[in-house]
Amino acid sequence: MQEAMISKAKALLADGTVTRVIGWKRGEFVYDVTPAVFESAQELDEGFVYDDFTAANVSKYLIKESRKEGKILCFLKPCDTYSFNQLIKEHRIIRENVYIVGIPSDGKLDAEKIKSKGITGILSAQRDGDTVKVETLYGIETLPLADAMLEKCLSCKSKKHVIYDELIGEDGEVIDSDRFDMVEKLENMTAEERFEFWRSELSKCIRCNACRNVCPACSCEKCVFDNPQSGVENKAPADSFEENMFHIIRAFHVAGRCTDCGECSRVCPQNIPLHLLNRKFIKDINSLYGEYQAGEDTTSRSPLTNYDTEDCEPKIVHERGVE
Amino acid sequence: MQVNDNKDFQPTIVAFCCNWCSYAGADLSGTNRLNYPTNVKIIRVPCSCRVNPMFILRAFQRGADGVIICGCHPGDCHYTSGNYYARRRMTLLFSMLDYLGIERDRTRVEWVSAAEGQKFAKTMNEFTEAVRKLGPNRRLEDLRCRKQ
Amino acid sequence: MLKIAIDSLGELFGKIASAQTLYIPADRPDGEAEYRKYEPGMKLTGRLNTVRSAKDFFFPQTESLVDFKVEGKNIEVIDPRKECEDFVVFGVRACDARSFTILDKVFLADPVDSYYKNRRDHGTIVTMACTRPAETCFCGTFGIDATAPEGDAACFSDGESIFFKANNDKGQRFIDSISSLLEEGDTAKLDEVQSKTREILKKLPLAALSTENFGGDKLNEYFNSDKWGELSESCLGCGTCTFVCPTCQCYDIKDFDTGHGIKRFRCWDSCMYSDFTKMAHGNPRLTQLERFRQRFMHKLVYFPKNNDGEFGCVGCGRCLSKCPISMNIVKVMKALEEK
Amino acid sequence: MNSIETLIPKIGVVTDIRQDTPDVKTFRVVSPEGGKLFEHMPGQCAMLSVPGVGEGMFSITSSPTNKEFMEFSIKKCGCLTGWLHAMDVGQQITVRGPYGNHFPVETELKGRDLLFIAGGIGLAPLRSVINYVRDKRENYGSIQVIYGSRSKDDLVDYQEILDEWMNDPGVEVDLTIDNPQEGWDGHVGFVPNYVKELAPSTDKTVLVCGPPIMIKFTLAGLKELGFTDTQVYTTMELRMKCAVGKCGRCNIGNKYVCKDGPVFRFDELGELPDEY
Repeated sequence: MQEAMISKAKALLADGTVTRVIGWKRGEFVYDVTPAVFESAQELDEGFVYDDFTAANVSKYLIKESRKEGKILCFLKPCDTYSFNQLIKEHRIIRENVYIVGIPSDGKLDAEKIKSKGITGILSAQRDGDTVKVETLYGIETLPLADAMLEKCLSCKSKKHVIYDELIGEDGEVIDSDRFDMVEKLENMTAEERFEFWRSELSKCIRCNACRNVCPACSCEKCVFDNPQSGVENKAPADSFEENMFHIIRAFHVAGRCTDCGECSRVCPQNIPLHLLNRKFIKDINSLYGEYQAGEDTTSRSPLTNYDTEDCEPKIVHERGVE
Repeated sequence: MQVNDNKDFQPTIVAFCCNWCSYAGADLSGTNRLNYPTNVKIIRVPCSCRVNPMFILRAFQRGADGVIICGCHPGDCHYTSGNYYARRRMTLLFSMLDYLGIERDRTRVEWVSAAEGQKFAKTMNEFTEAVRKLGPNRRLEDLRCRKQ
Repeated sequence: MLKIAIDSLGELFGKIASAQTLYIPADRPDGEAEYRKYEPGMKLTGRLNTVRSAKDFFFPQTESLVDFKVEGKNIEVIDPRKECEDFVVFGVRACDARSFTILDKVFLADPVDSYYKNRRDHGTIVTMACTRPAETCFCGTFGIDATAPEGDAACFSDGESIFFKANNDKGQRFIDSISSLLEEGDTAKLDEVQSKTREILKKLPLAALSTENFGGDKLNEYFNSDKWGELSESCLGCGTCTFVCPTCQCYDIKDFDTGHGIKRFRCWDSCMYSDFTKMAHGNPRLTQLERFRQRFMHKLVYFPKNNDGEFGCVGCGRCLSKCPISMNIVKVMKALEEK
Repeated sequence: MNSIETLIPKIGVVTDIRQDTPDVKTFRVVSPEGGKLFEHMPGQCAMLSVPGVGEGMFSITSSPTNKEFMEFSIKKCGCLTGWLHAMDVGQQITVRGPYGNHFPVETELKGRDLLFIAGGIGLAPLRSVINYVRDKRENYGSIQVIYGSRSKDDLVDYQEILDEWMNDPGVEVDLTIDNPQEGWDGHVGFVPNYVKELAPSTDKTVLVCGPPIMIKFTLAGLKELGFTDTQVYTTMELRMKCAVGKCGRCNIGNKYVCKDGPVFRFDELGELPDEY
């Protein structure tokens, strides 16, 4: 796949279709790839990589990149295309300046997750069917694929590209995923248990803003939490209230726009399952206002900028589920 | 005045009232000399859809034990559709608060028209009583703001 | 050397915790480790290091500086400082132990930061030698020996026992306080473990990384390097690297109105944030390039220039594993060195 | 706790507020018991704050030789300064300091002919030095002040300049405003050009302060006249929070403006990266 992508990129650079390519660049280890812009065949040969660790969603970079001189080529995985489409819908990306090549993805690995299984000194990692073979400083370890795969890939919602100019490989289908299972599990807990669950998760927050800054839906020029005039500016979670507030408001602000790309949970240095907040909103929207997948198209009205006179009353929250 | 059944707790209630219906409803309940708890603090907003989720959280941060949003009945919005948007927003927000384990009886939306002074007083009495039963807000409070 | 059997660690922790607050690195359900206040039954983690460093005990993310009561035109200043209680941080790695040398140079320099000093005076750092360094480790680059950590007292494990060594008076007092549980032991097996660890350290992927091309004399050369654009282009401007870093110490001072007074507190801040240097009339660092450059110039050039060549990095590798886009100080050093 | 803590401020009482220009006010601050809160040297700064509003670094504009009070000339440009401008006499504020280095009035500047060049609110930090050397006249050579502003109304401390400095035989004052104005018969033009026109002697030691663009062109002008970097001092301002060289934001290269500055000689600045 990597070779096919490099030759595609070289061809598009050579015939002048694009002037730049955004992709991923090799790092020091097997897993530390960095999103990067390549401008020549030589740069592509030196550093371009597409492998089991190129999980980063490059859509958000295109807000800035599509405003630069010349057209840029981007390689988008199926989940990335939803983010891209949503950004088109929100008029954040200039579509004419981007050439999209859709690429398949069969799930990405998560070095942090491998490490959390007690594996240290990772030198290489190879997928082999349902297992991953990890070569370390201390010998070879084998672990089940599910123990090494990113959470967001384990509950993949779609292998289908919703926007592209060209595809490498076959397009996939929307998957009937089990992504709401954990949300449901939480809903079935008692309020007390839910409170304990979220306190123990959100109290880990160090307010590094990685979730916000990586989120393709968080593209405000100035975040309310960075604005001293907003009255809610806070740089650090000085009280448990502020931990709650930041994550509630952030999830609410992307509700109806979040494509469930899972980047927030991927980048969280404290492994807070932030996607469970977003998925709660998605699940509620689906069940209360009809199925809706953000980023699927560029024209429909999002559920929170829309209404129906027959909508349910807020007291539905009081009437259903576990107290 | 509300009956104090051996519990000293007097909850602080913040009521966001739409200028056109509910605020007038509150006014009417006052001119009709109907009683509702004095610790219901009314904040007048131009429309129920003016209520940002942040307002509700901040009310809890600053000492509210319950937050109620009152607006025109669906279909009667002064701005045609504001309360329809508010309805969706508040449904999702309350659902999220519930998901985080915040007691669901601390939040409520009620549609109160300018003519429903009676309903306003009744709603406030009921809501205050529900919140009183829950006790002080501890799950969504800011310890720094707690009165010493 | 005095030692205790690993099986008896619970007893040891119980004894320490009976006299003062004890924090040990323990496992979290998500497989990461974090420092936790010791409670009976708690086990030492198997992970090499914690997500948040030991810096947090001495320079917490938020802390109250001063309180005010305002009445009309009058202000009352309330000093909230209290003498800190004694505490022990156990199991600190060599890299984090060195971070205190760096933090001390900032906070204990004139004028002394009394908040930090208070905790330093009352905290005992007990380090633990590494036996299984990770691929992200590069403490050797900064002259740190992971097999012989600094700190007030150091511990060494040979797989069966933990050996203790005092590095200063405070460390000796700590060892004396637990000596009833310790016994004299033979270090033959420990020596073997240590030499094996040293062999691994030599083979680490980043073992060849050196600071020889860095330091105060590179100020203008590196500041004006054309590499910064490429290095910073995908930086998200988040604060992950800063907040997991054991040596980052920049902070912000903020006021919070509680409704019955004003609390002035300080909290960690990040030079990666867009408003870090913003003032009423403008911002000298308008782009992420400048902010990104500041962080690495500070660690590799400015800090050594002001502190006799001491670098502002200890090679703990946290930013290498935690950066959302995997851009880090190692990549920066390698890129700047390229001619 | 008995260690000295500089992050905990003292209370200051504002005893006088003077409207200097439409957007500059000068505040007189004393301790609640009367008298100065602390001693300082010319060019040093203090952190003023209103709890709940903010804290900011301001240069102390009164001379250290003034034993009764301190003064701060503050331009309204943000949240805190807006609040200060709106307050009344008798208001308490918090003050901590003094911070930073100072103009070398007791060393390098001693015995020298001094040339002060200021633009707009840039006179504020220099006023402290000017009054200091006027009070210790015997220690210094000639004193020349070149000061310019947008208009006559924007000249800070204009009354003091007219009443005291211009009547002081030992001080030469040259004023200029950017554009012609009714009731102004003095010089019209930008400060850098006026400096070139006046062509002061290159024996003088120069202290310059003003907007960055003015400093830039003034320095270029001084070089044309034959001045060198080592003869020229300026005072800087960047975002500051702690004022004790620890919070890490006011650095230019390895120097912290709050601790190593705010006063820099131009040859020192030349060695630092251009990030201010």
